[in-house]
Amino acid sequence: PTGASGNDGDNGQTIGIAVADQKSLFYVAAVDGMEQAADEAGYKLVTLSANNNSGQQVNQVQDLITQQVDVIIFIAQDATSAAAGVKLANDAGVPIIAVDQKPESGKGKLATYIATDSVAAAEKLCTWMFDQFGGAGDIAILQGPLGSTAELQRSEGCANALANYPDVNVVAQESAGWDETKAFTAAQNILTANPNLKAIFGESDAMALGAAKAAKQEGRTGLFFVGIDGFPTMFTAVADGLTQATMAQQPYLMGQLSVQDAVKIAEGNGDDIPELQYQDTVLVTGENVADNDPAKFYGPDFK
Amino acid sequence: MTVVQTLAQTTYDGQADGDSAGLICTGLSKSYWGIPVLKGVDITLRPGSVVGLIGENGAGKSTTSSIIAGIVEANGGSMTIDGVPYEPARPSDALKNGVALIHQEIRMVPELSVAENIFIGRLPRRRGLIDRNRINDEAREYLELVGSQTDPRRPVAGLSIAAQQEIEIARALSREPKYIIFDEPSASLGQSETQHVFAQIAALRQRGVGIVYISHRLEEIKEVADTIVCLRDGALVGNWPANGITKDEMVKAMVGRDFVFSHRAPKPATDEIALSVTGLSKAGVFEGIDFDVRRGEIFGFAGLVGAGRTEVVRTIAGADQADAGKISVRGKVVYIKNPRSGIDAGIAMVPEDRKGQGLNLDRTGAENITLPWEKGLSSAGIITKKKVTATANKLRDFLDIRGRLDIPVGSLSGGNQQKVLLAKWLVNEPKVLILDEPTRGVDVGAKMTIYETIRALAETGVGVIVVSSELEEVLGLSHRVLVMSGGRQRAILDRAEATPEAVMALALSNVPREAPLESPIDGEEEFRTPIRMQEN
Amino acid sequence: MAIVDRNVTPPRPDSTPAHSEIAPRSAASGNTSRVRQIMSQIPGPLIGLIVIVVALSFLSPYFLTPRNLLNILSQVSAVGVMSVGALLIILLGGIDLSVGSVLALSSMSMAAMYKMAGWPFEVALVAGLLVGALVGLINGILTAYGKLQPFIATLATMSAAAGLALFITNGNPITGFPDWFVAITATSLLGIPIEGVILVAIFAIAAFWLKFRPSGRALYAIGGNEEVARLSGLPVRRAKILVYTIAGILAAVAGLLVTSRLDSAQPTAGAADLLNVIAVVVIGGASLAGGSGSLLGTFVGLLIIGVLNNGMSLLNVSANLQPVVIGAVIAAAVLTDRKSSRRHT
Amino acid sequence: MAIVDRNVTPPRPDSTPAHSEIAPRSAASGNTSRVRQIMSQIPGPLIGLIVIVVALSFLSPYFLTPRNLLNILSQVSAVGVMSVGALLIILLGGIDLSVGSVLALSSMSMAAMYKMAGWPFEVALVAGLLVGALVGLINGILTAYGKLQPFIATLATMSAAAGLALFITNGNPITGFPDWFVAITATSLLGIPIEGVILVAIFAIAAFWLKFRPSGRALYAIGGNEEVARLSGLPVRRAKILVYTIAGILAAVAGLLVTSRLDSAQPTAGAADLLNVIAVVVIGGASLAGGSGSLLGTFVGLLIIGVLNNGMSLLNVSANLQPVVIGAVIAAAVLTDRKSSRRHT
Ligand SMILES: Nc1ncnc2c1ncn2[C@@H]1O[C@H](COP(=O)(O)OP(=O)(O)OP(=O)(O)O)[C@@H](O)[C@H]1O
Ligand SMILES: Nc1ncnc2c1ncn2[C@@H]1O[C@H](COP(=O)(O)OP(=O)(O)OP(=O)(O)O)[C@@H](O)[C@H]1O
Ligand SMILES: [Mg+2]
Ligand SMILES: [Mg+2]
Repeated sequence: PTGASGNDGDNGQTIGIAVADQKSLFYVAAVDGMEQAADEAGYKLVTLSANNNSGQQVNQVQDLITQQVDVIIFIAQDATSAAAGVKLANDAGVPIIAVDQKPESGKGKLATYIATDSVAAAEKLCTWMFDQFGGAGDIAILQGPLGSTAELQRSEGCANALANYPDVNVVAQESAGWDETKAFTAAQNILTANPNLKAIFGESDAMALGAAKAAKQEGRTGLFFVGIDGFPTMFTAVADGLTQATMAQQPYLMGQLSVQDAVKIAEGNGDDIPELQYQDTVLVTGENVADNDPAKFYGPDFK
Repeated sequence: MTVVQTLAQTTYDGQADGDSAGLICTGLSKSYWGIPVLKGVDITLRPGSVVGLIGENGAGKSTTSSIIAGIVEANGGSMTIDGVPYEPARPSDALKNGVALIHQEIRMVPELSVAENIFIGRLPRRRGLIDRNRINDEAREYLELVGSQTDPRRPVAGLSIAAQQEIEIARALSREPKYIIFDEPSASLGQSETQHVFAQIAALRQRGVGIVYISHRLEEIKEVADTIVCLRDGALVGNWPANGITKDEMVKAMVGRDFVFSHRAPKPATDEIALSVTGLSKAGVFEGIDFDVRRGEIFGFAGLVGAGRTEVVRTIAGADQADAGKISVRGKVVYIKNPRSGIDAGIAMVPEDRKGQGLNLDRTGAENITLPWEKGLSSAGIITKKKVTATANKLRDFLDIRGRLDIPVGSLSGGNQQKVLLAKWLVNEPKVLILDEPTRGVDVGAKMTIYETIRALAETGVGVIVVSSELEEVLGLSHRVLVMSGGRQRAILDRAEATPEAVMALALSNVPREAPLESPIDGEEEFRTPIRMQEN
Repeated sequence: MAIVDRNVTPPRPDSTPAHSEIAPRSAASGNTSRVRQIMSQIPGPLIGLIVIVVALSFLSPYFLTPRNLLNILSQVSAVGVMSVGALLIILLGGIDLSVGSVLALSSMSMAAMYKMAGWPFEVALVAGLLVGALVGLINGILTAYGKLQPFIATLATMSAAAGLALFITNGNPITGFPDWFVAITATSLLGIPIEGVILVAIFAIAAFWLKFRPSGRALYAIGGNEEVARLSGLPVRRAKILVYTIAGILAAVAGLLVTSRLDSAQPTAGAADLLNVIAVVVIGGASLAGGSGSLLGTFVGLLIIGVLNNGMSLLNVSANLQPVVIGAVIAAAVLTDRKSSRRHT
Repeated sequence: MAIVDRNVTPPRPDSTPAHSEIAPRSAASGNTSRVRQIMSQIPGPLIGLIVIVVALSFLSPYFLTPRNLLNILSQVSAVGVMSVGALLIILLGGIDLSVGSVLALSSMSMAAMYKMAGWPFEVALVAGLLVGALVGLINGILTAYGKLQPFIATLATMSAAAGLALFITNGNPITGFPDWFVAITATSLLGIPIEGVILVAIFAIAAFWLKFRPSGRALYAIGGNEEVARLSGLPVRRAKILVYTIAGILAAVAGLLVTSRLDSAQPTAGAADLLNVIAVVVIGGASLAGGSGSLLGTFVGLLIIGVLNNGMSLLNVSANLQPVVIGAVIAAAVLTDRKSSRRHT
C-alpha cells in the first residue's frame, strides 16, 4: 500500500470507492452497506460516482490514487472501465476490490471480486417463468441500455434458458434502458403487436414494473412479468400480483462485505480472502414474498 | 474656420425667443470609449417645422437622433418637450412621448408580415385578439402614404431594400408621432419614393408634427427643411433658415473649408471591350439583357426601384444564377457559377445592401477589406495581421476612410462603412467593377472621393458599372446609361442623349410584363432576402 | 391629428404612371402569394409523416388500429407537452436543456412533499408545478438579465436540477399516489385518453396565443430580430422570462403525467427526453436561430417521432438497428421538407 | 496589381485639413484600444477558471500536485480533442450532435476490422479514422447541400452511428490491442502524458489554422455572415464539408484515445460526452450563433470542466450534489465573463 494518508478518518485509514452512479438503487444500496461497515470499522470513505460515464470513472480512479487511499473498492460502469481502472490501481500499487463488475480474466490483479452471478440469475429466472406457462409460447424481453454489461449478461442468461425451451419464442426484444417510463411505452407497443404474448422478461425490476403497468392499463391479464433486482417496490408489486417474480440481489450485503475485506487488507490480514465471492440471488415469487424482508437485500434505508 | 464662425454668428437662433414649445435639446454630448462624438449639441424642434440636419459621415447625426429617440443615452445635456423635462431611458419612453425615429439602418423582422412589422410592439386587438383585418387595412393605408404598393400580408423576407425602407417609414407614421426623425430615409429610395416622402412630410408639418430630416442630399434638405443645422465632428457649427443659405455654404460648413464640386466629364473610353453581356435572362426577374462595357468606360444603370437592375448585376457577378445568356470579360467567355468564379474572372461587385451582403459588422474594417483576398495576401499560406492591417491602411488612405479599421466595422458611421465596402473590392484591381448604389449614405465630400475614385479607376482601364437610384449621380458619371423598367432593358443612351427627362420617360415606359416579377420562390434557385441572407 | 386622414391625402407627385405599371404585377403576384401562403400553412414535414404512416399501415396490421393510435397519443404526451415549451423558447432564439431535469425535479418535489413532508396532495401538486416554474424563472433571469447564452444558463440548471432530484431521496423512487391522480392517465374522455386531451389542449391554447394574442406574436418578433423588437418597445426581457417560466411549468406538467402513469415519481425520469424534445421542434420546421416555427409543425414533428418509435416496436426491428432507421428516416423526412430546407442554414 | 500601389490617386478635393483634424483623436484612442485589445485576448472565462483553481488549491492538498495536474490533462483529452472540432463547427454557426456516436462507431469499426476481419492493426486504425471522416462528410453534405439544419442532420447521424456501433458486435466490447497502441495513453513524453501532448498539439494546429491560414479565418467570416462570405468569393459549402469532416476525424481520434486508455473498444463510449463537448466550447465564450469564439477560450472552458470534475472527486462531494455544484459554478464562472455576456444575448 502507498503509505498512510494524512486523513481525518477515525484511525487515519481511508477506503476509496469508485461507483458507476448513485441513482441506481443497486449502487445506492451497495454504498449504503459500505458506509455501514466503514462506520463500524472506523474507516473513512471517499465515494466517487461516475454518472454512468466510463471514461469519467477511470478518471475518478486516478483521482482516488492521487488522494492516496489505502484500498479501492470499485463498482465499475462496465467491464472495460473495470479493466482500465484496475490497471491504474495495480500500477500505483493500491489494492483494489471489484464489486459487481470485473475486468476480463487475465487483466489486472484483484484483491477479491464480489458479485452476483448475473448470467445464472437470469437463467434461473427465465427458466422459472417458462415453466409457469407450460414451456411454450411467445415472450418479449426488455433490455437494459444496449452494450451495458448487466444487459449483456442478463440477455445471455435468458438465452441460455431459451436454449432448453425450443417452444418459447422471443417475438419482441427492445431496449428500455432500465427506465420504467420507456418500458411502459415499449410494452404498450409490444402488447399491441403480439396479442398472444405470454410473458415479458424485464432485465430490471423497473422495466418489469413499467411493462406490468402497461398491461394493466391495456386490460391484459394472465401475463407474466418478471424482473431482476429485488427492489422493495417490486416486492410490493409481487405481493399485489402486479408482477410475478423478481430475482433479488444483495447489494447491501455486498457493500458490507467489500468494506470488511478492505479493512482486512488495510490491516494486513487480507491473505485469506477468497478470490471470487459470488453472492446468492433469491427468487422472490408470490409464494415466498411474505417470507422475505426487502431490507435484507437493500438495507434498512429502503422502505 | 473663420468662414464657419461667421456663418454661425449670422444664424437665426431658434431659442432666442425663449419659447419652450417643442422638443428642445440643450448641450447633448456623448462619448464612445472615452472619445467624444457629440460635444454639446443644441437643437430646437418646433411643432410644425422641419429641421434639416447635415454633416459629414461620422459627424454625429445618427448619434444625436439616437439620443433623442431614447436608443442611446447621452453623457450630458438635457431635453425638454413643451418645457417638460424629457429623459427617455429606452426606445419605448420616446415612443410614449410621441417621438419616433426612422432609423438609418433598416430594421425588420423578416419572418413577420409587412403589417406586423409596421405594428410591431402594439398590435391592435379586438376582444383581446390581434385584429388582423384592421392591421392589414391600416398598414395598407400607411404604406400608400409613402407610395408603397407592397402587400401588407406578405412576409418582409424577400423585399427589396427600398420596399423595406418604405415600411420603416410607414411604421414610424403609424405611431402617429408628434416628432419624427428621418435618418437618411432617401438613401435607399428612388426619386419617386422620395417625392412621396416629401409630400408626406409636408402633410405632417401642416398638422404640427415636428420633424428632423437627415440627409446627404443637400438639394433635398433645402427642399424640405425650414431650418438647417450642421454638425461637424460632434459640434454644432451652423444653424440657418433653409432659404437663407446656399448649397455651397452648407458644404463649406460641413467640411470646414472651401469645397469645390468637380463636375468634370469622364475621359473618353477605349475601344477594347471589358465586359460583354448577351441575352442574359432569368425567368420571372429579367430578360434579354444585352450590352457591352468598354475598358475605361463608366456604364450606368438607371431605372425605378424594382426595375431589376440589382438582379442583373448580381447575376453578372455570380451572386445569382442566370437561366440564359453569355458573359465575356475582355473578350474571353467566362462561365460564372458563383461569386468566386466572378471574382476570378475579374468582376468585383459592391452590393447595395451593406449590412446583409457587404460587410460583416462584427468584424474589424481591416478584416472585412481583405476578406476576399486573403489567399493572395498570404505568403507560404500564412496571412498575418500585419499584412491585413497594412493592406487596409493603404486603402484607408486611398479612400480617406475616417475611423479606425481595427474595431468592428459596425461602429463606424454609415458613410465610412460604405467606404470600407468599396475598399474591399479595390484591394485587387478588377477588370470589371460593379457598384450598386455606391454612394448610399455617403456625405458630399466622400461622394466626391468615390466619384473621383470611380473615374480614376475607369481611366486605368477598368470597366465600371454604376447602378444608382440617384439620377444625377448616374448621369453625371456615366459615358452611357442603360435604362431598365419592369425587368427589361429599354434603351442604352449616350451621355449626350441621357437627359433626366429622356431617362425618366424610358424608366416609366409602360410595357406590361408578362411574368410576375417576384423571384421564383418555388424554383430551384434560392431567393435573396436582403436582411438576412441565407446559404447558397 | 391622425396621420392617415382620408380628407387630407397628401398630393402624390406625378408618380402615378410608375405605380400603375407596378399594379398588374402585384396583382399577379397576389395570386401566387395566396397559393404560397396556403402552402406555407402546411407544415413541411407533413409529407414525411404521411409517407411514414402509409408505409407502417402496410407493414403492420396493428398500426392503424384505433387502439394503437390512441396509444401513440398517450406515448407522446409527456414529450409533447415539453415540446410546446421548447418551441416557445426556440422561437425566441433560445434553447432549454433543463426540461428533462425539471420534469424529474418537480415530480420528485411533489412526491416528497406529499409522502415525506405529509402535505395534502393538492398542495404538493401545486408546489411541484411551482418548482418547475421556479427553475424556468431562473433560466429566464439568467438569460434575460444575466445575459448568459441560453445554452449555458439551462445547462447549469439542468445539471443542478438533475442533482437535486436525485438528492431528495438519494435515488429512490417514491410511489403511492391518490387514486384520482393515477386515474388521470388511465381514463378516457370520449374514448381519448385524458393525457392525450391535455396534450392537445395545451397545443391548442399555445397555438392560439402565438397566432392571435399580441404577446404571443411578439415572440416571433423578438426571435426574428431582437433589436427591432426592443426598439419597437416590446418588453423583450419580460417575454423571455415569461417563456422560460412557461416552459418550466410545462415540464412540470409532463412530470405529473409521467408520475401519474407509473404511479411513481422517479428521479431519473425525463433524462432521456431532452434530445427528443428539441428534435420534435426542429423536425417540425422551427429554426434554432429563432423567429420561425409553428405549433402545427411541432405537432407533426412529435407525431413523426412517436409514430416511428411505435412502428419500430410493432415491427420488432432489431434494437441495435432502431436508431439507424430512426436517423435515416429523420434525415429523409426533413429532406423532403423543401420549404424549411430552403429557409435555414 | 493592387490599385493602391499604382499612382492612381484620385484627386481628392483637398482633404488634408480634415485629416489633421481627426489625427489627435485616433492617437488618443490608440492607447485605450491597445489595452482593450490585450484584454480582449484574454478569454473571458479565464477569471472563472483562476478562481476555481485558487479555491481548489486551498480546499484540497492534492489538487495542486504535478501528478494531479497531469491527470487532469489526460482526463480531459478525449473531450478536448472533440471540442476542437465542435468549436470549428460552432464558428460556422453549426452544431454537431454526432461526436459521441462517431467516437464509438469509429472505435468499434477499427476494433472489428482488426479483431474480427483480421486486418493489420495499422490499416484498421486508419480505417477507423476514415469511418469518422465519413460520418463527418455525411454531416457536411447534408448540411451544405441537403440544406438541413445542422441540428437535424447531425441528430440523424448521431442516431445512426450509435446504432451501428452497437450492431457490429451486438453491444459487446472488443478488447486486446497491440501493446504500442495501449502504451500511447500510458506513456509520458518529458513527464507529460502522450494524450496530453496530442491534445495540446491538436489545439495548437487548429489555432494556427484559424489565425493564420485564409481557409481557417474564413470560418469566422462564414459564421458571422454567410452571404457576405459567399459574395466575397469564399467557398461556403466546401468550408462546411471540410469542417464537419475534420470534426468527424477528431471524434475518431478521441475514440482512439479512449480505446487505448481502456484497451477496449466500447459501443457506448462517448455517449455521455456530447453535452460536455458543447458546454466546453460555449463556456469558452463561443456563440452558438456562429462567427465568434476562440480555441484559447475553448481550452479554458475545457479546463474549467476538467478541473471542476477533478476537484469534486478530490473533495469527496456527495455524488448527487456534484451536478448541483457544477451547475452553479458554470453559471457563476460565465456570469463573471463580462465580455462574452456583453456580446451575446
Ligand atoms: N456604438 C458605437 N461605438 C463606438 N463608436 C461609435 C458607435 N456609434 C457611433 N460611433 C462613432 O460616433 C461617431 C458619430 O457617428 P454617427 O453614426 O452619429 O455619424 P453620422 O453623422 O450619422 O454619420 P453618417 O452620415 O455616416 O451616418 C462616429 O465616429 C462613429 O464611429
Ligand atoms: N427575393 C425576392 N423575393 C421576391 N421579390 C424580390 C426578391 N428580390 C427582389 N425582389 C423584387 O424584385 C424586384 C426587382 O428587384 P431589384 O432589387 O433587382 O430592383 P432594382 O432595380 O435593383 O431596384 P433597387 O433600386 O431597389 O435596387 C423588386 O420589386 C423586388 O422587390
Ligand atoms: Mg448616420
Ligand atoms: Mg437595386
